[in-house]
Amino acid sequence: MSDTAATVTTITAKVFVTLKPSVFDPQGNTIGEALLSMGYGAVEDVRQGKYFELTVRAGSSDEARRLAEEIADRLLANPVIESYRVEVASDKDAA
Amino acid sequence: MSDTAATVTTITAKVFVTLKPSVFDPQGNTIGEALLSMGYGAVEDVRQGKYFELTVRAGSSDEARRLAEEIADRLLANPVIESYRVEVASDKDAA
Amino acid sequence: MKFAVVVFPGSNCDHDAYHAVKHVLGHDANFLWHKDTSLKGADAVILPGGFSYGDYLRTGAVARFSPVMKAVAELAADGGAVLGVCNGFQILQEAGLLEGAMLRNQSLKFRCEHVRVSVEQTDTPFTNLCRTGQVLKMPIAHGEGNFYAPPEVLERLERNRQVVFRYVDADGEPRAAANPNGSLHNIAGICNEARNVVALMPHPERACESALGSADGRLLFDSVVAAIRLAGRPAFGEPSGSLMANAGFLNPDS
Amino acid sequence: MNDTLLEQHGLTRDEYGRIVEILGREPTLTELGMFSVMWSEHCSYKSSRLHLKKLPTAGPRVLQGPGENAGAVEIGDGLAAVFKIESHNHPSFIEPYQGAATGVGGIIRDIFTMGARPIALMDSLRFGTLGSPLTRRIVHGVVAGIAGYGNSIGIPVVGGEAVFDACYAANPVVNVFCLGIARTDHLVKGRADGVGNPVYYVGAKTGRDGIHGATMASAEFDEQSSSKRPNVQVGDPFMEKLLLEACLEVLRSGALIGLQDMGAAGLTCATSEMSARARTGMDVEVTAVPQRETGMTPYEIMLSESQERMLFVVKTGREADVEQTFEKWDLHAVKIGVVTDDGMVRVRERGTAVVEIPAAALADEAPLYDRPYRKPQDFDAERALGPEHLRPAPAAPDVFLALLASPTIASKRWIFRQYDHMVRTNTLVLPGMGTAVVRVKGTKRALAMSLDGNGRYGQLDPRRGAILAVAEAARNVACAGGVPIGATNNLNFGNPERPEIMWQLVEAIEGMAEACRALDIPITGGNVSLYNETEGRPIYPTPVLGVVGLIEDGSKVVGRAFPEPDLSVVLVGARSLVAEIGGSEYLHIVHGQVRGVPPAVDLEAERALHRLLPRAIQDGIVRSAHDVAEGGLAVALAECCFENEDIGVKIDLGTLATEPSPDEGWTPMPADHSVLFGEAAGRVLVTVRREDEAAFLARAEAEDVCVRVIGRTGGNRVSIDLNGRAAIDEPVREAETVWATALERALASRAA
Ligand SMILES: Nc1ncnc2c1ncn2[C@@H]1O[C@H](COP(=O)(O)OP(=O)(O)O)[C@@H](O)[C@H]1O
Ligand SMILES: [Mg+2]
Repeated sequence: MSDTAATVTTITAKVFVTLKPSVFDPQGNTIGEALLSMGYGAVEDVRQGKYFELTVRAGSSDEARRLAEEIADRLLANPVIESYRVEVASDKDAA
Repeated sequence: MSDTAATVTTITAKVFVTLKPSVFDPQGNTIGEALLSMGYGAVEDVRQGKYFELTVRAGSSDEARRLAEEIADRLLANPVIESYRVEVASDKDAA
Repeated sequence: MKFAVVVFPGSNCDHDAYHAVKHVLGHDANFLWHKDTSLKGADAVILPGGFSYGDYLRTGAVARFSPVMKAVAELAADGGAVLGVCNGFQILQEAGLLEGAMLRNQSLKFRCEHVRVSVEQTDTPFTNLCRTGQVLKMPIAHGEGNFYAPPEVLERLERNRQVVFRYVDADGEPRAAANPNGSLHNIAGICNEARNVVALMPHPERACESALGSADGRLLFDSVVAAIRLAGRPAFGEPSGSLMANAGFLNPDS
Repeated sequence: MNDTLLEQHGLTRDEYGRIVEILGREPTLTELGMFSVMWSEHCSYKSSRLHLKKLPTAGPRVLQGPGENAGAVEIGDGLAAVFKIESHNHPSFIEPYQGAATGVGGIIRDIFTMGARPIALMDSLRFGTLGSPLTRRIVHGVVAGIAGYGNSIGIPVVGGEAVFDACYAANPVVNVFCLGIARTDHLVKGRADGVGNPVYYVGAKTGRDGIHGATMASAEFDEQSSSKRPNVQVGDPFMEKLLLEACLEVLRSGALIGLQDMGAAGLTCATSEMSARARTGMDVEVTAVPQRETGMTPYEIMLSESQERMLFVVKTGREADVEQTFEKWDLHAVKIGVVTDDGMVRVRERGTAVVEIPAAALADEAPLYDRPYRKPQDFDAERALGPEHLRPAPAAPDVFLALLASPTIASKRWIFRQYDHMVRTNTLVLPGMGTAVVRVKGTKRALAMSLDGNGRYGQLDPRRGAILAVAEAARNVACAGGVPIGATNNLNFGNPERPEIMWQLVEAIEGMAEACRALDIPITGGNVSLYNETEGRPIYPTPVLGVVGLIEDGSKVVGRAFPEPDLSVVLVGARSLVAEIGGSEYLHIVHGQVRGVPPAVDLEAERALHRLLPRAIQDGIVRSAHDVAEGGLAVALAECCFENEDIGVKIDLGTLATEPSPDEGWTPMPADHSVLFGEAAGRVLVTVRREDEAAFLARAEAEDVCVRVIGRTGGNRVSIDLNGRAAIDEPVREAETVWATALERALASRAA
C-alpha cells in the first residue's frame, strides 16, 4: 500500500486496562466475595478492569494499533497502577 | 469425558460488559472529546465498558463458559443498559 | 406506624433515615439487617442511600441479592409502602421492582447540593400530602443518578404517570439547566405500576429540619404515615415483637 | 551490613551502630527493615520532636494530648471531640486519586481507633498553578480521590481550603482532618495491656503494596521517584466502612483493650507502639497474618502498608464475642499473637523467632536530631518590598475583579460539590456558607472547625506565618459562634537537613506555640511532613492549623453571607483602615511579587475578639460574620454578598488621612489599594440589625475591640466609597459570576 493511495477505513481497536497484578483490586475482590455468598464457590478469583472500544480512521490495522497504543498510554491507562493491552482485528477482518 | 473422571482445572473466563449501542455513554463521550482536543482527530468514537477476568474451577472450557455466562447474566451486567460477551480459551489452550 | 430502615453493608444514610423518621418525626423505627428474612412488622420500608458493597460493580448490583430483598419484594407485591432513596433507588431497579437504570452523571462527577424537584404525582403513598406541581427543595448526593430507560419504557412510565419527581428550576420548569445529572425527562423519582414502591435520587431524610437547609422532605414521610392510617392497614408481615432483637447491634446515635 | 543496604533503608552508619548497640548483635534483615521504618522521619519525628515539645498541649478540656492515634477534647454531656490531621503529600503526587483516597482512609482510622464515631472531614489542599496540565490532572485526581473515599464511607467533607501557587507544582500538599465524637468513658487507646491477652488482626489481607511508604515520605523527590511507584496502594472504602462499624460495635461491647490501625510502617508500627505505650511486649506469628499474595517473607509482612487493616487486643475470654461481631460484618478477625511481659516485639515464623526487638527501641528510642538551623543571610534583603517592585497598578475595580478570579480566592464550589458534605445530617453551615459547623446529635451543642494556613506568609516570615495560621483558624471558628477549645496541626516543609529549612520549621513551631499559648488553645496532636521538595526547590513553609470550637447552642450559629438587606455592616478588629500589603494576594496577582512583611498579629486583640464574637452570636445580636483574609476588605465584602440572595452592600470608608501602615512606615502604592486589598489580620465583617447596633458597639468597647460601622446591606451592587468617590461599584451578579466560575474555567482542561 503506497502512502498516497492508502485507503483509509474505519477500524475498531479494543483496549483492555487492568490493574497490575501486584496492585490490590478491591472491586474484583468484593465481586468475588459476593459470588461466593451467592453460591458460586467455583470462582476462585475475580479481577475487574476497563474495556474501551475506539473507532478510528486508519490506513491499516497496524496504524490503528499504534494509535490505540499511544492513546492507551497517554490517556486510558494510569501507568502507575495499570497496564493495558490493545487488540485490533487484522487488516483482512477489518476490510 | 465422563462425569466421574472429569479433571477439574483452573480456567480463566473473560467477560466484557458494554453499554448497549442505544445508550449514551457519558464516559466514552468525555474521553472522545478529550482525545479530540489532544489532537486525535482520527478517533471517531469511544465507548467505555467493563472487563472481568474470572478464574474458575471447571471440568471443561464449556462448563467454564456456561458458569461465566450465568454470572454475567445475573450479576455482572445490567440487561436494561448493558450487554455482555464471554470468552474462554478453548479446552486445548486451557489444558 | 412502624418504619423499617434496611442496612446493607456499605449503607451510609441508614442512620439519617432513622434519625428523620424516629427523632424528628417521632415515629417508631427499626433497622433491618440485610440478612434478615422478614420485615418484622414494618408498615413501610426505607432502602437508604449509601454505597452498598462499595457500589464497586454497579450501584445496587450486589445488594439486590441480599436475603432481605425477598421480603421487600413480597411487601411490594402485597401493596406495602416501599421508599428507595438514592442507592435504595438503584437497588430497587436492580431488583426489578422499579424500571430503568442509572448511568454515570453526565458531568462524570459526584454532585452534592440542594436541588428543586416538582411533585408530579400525588396518588402515591409518599406524595399524597403534596400538591401536584409543588416544588420541594432537597439535597442530592450521587455520582450515578442519570436516569435511563429505553424509549418504550420511558413512554410507558410517562403514560402510566409513574414519574413522581422531576428536577425543576426556580420557576418550577423541568429545564435542562435544572437537571443535575442528565436524567431523561429530568426524572428524579418514579414509582412502580401499582404506585406503592416509590424511589428518588434526592434525599428527603436530609431535608426534614430547617436547620439543615430544608424541611420539605418531611412531606414524603408525613404522606406515608397518613396513607397507612387512612388505609387502616394492619402491619405487614409478622406481628411486631422484639424488633431490635436482630438489629440491636446498631446504635443509631453513636 | 553494607552501605548500599543501609542506604536503601534510609539509615546512617551511626543509626546502624545504635541498632547494634540496642540489640547487642547485628540485626537480621527483617529487624533492619523494622528499624528503618520506625526510625524514618515520617514515623519518628526525629528532626522535629525536640521542637514539638515547645507546643502547649495541656488544658482543662484536654482528655488526650499528642502521642495517641488522635487527640481528644471534652465538649460536655460526657462527650469528647476526637480529631487529628494527616498529610498524604508524597503519595498524592505519585498517584493523585489513590494517594488522596488512602490519606482519607488513614485519618478516619486514626479517629475510630480512639473509639469515636467519625462525623466530619476537612481537606487542606495546595497545588501548583492551573496553567500546567500536570497540575490540573493532580487537582482532578486528588479531589476525586477524597470524594471517592469520603463519599463512599459516608463521612461528610464539611470544609477545607485550596490554594494555588507555583511552589507546590511538584509537591502538592494534601492534608486531611477528621473529627469524631466519643463518649469520654469509651475512649480507647492504642495499648497492648494485660499480659496473656490475645492479639488480633482484622481487615484487608496483607499484600506487598506500600512496603517502605514511610521511608518514601521521608525523602526528597528526584528523577528516580517514578521507580518508587509500585508502592502505590489502592484504597478500599467499602472494607473500611465495614471495619468502622464493626470496630465501634466491638468497642461498645467492652471486650476490647486496645486498638490501632496499621498505617505507615504497618504491623511493625502497630505491634511496637501498642506494646511500648503499655510497657508490655508482643509475640506474633507472622504466618498467621492473612496474606493476599503467596510466598511473602516476614520482612514483607512486617513492613507492608496495605490499607484498611487493624490490630487489636482482646480481653481473654471474650474472643468468641469479638470474632462473632466481626463475622457479622463479613470480616474475619484472626488471632496472630499474645501480649507478653518482657517488653519485646517478637516475631515468629512457624514458631521460630525471626525478630526480637525491644518495643521501646522501635517506638520511642529513634535517634533525636538537633539539626542545625540558620536564618539565611540574604533572607531579609530577598523579601524587602520597595517601590521598584511595583508596577503601575490598574484601577481598583479591575484589581477587584482580578482578585475575585484568582483561583485561591474564587469559589471552591467545583471542589466541595464533589464531596458529600451533608451525609449524617449534622452539617449546620455548609461549605461556601461560612465556617463549617456540625451539630452533636443528642445535645444542643455544635462544633465549628476550620483549617487555615498561608504558605506565602510562611515564606516571608515563618514565625509570623504560623501565628497568622493559628489566629485565622481560631478567628474563623469564632465567626461561627464557637469558642476555640483545641487544635491540631500539619507542618509541611522541605528538607530539614538543610539549615535554612530547619530554621523555618523551628520558627514556625515557636510561632505556633506562642499563638496557641496566647489564645489558650491546646494542641492535641498533629503531623509533620518534611522533604516536600523536588530537585532542591522546597515548598513554602506551610503550617496548616485545624482549630475546633465549641458552640453552646447549635441553633444560634451564623454564616458569612448577608442574610437580609438593611443591616449595619461593622468592621471589627481594625485599628486602621490602611492595611499591610506584605505577602498579600494583591501583591502577587497585581505586581507579581511575594515580598514584604506579612501582617502583624496582636494576639491580645485577637483573644478579645474570641471573647466578643461567640457571645454576641450566641445572644443573637450578630446576623453574619466573616473573616477578612486573602484579598482584603473589598474581597471579603463581596464574598458576603455571594451565595445567598445576592444582597448587595453600600460601604463608605470615609476620607483617609494617609496613615502609614504600622509595619512598613511606607505606603508604596495608591493608598486606596492597601485599604481595599491589604490583608491586615484580626479583622471581621459583622452585620447587626439597626436596633442591635448600639448594644454590639457597647459590647465591643467593653472587650476593648476596635469597631467601626462602615455601611449597610442592601441593593444589588458591591459599592465601596472611599475619599468621597466610588472606589468599587460592581453589580453583585457580575462579580459573583467572575468569582463563581473562575476555578472551573481554570480547570477546564484540554487533557481531561
Ligand atoms: N478543599 C476544600 N474542600 C472543601 N471545602 C472547601 C475547600 N476549599 C474551600 N472550601 C470551602 O469553601 C469556602 C471558602 O473557602 P475559603 O475562601 O478558604 O474560606 P474562609 O473565608 O473560611 O477562609 C469555605 O466554606 C470552605 O470550607
Ligand atoms: Mg481561609
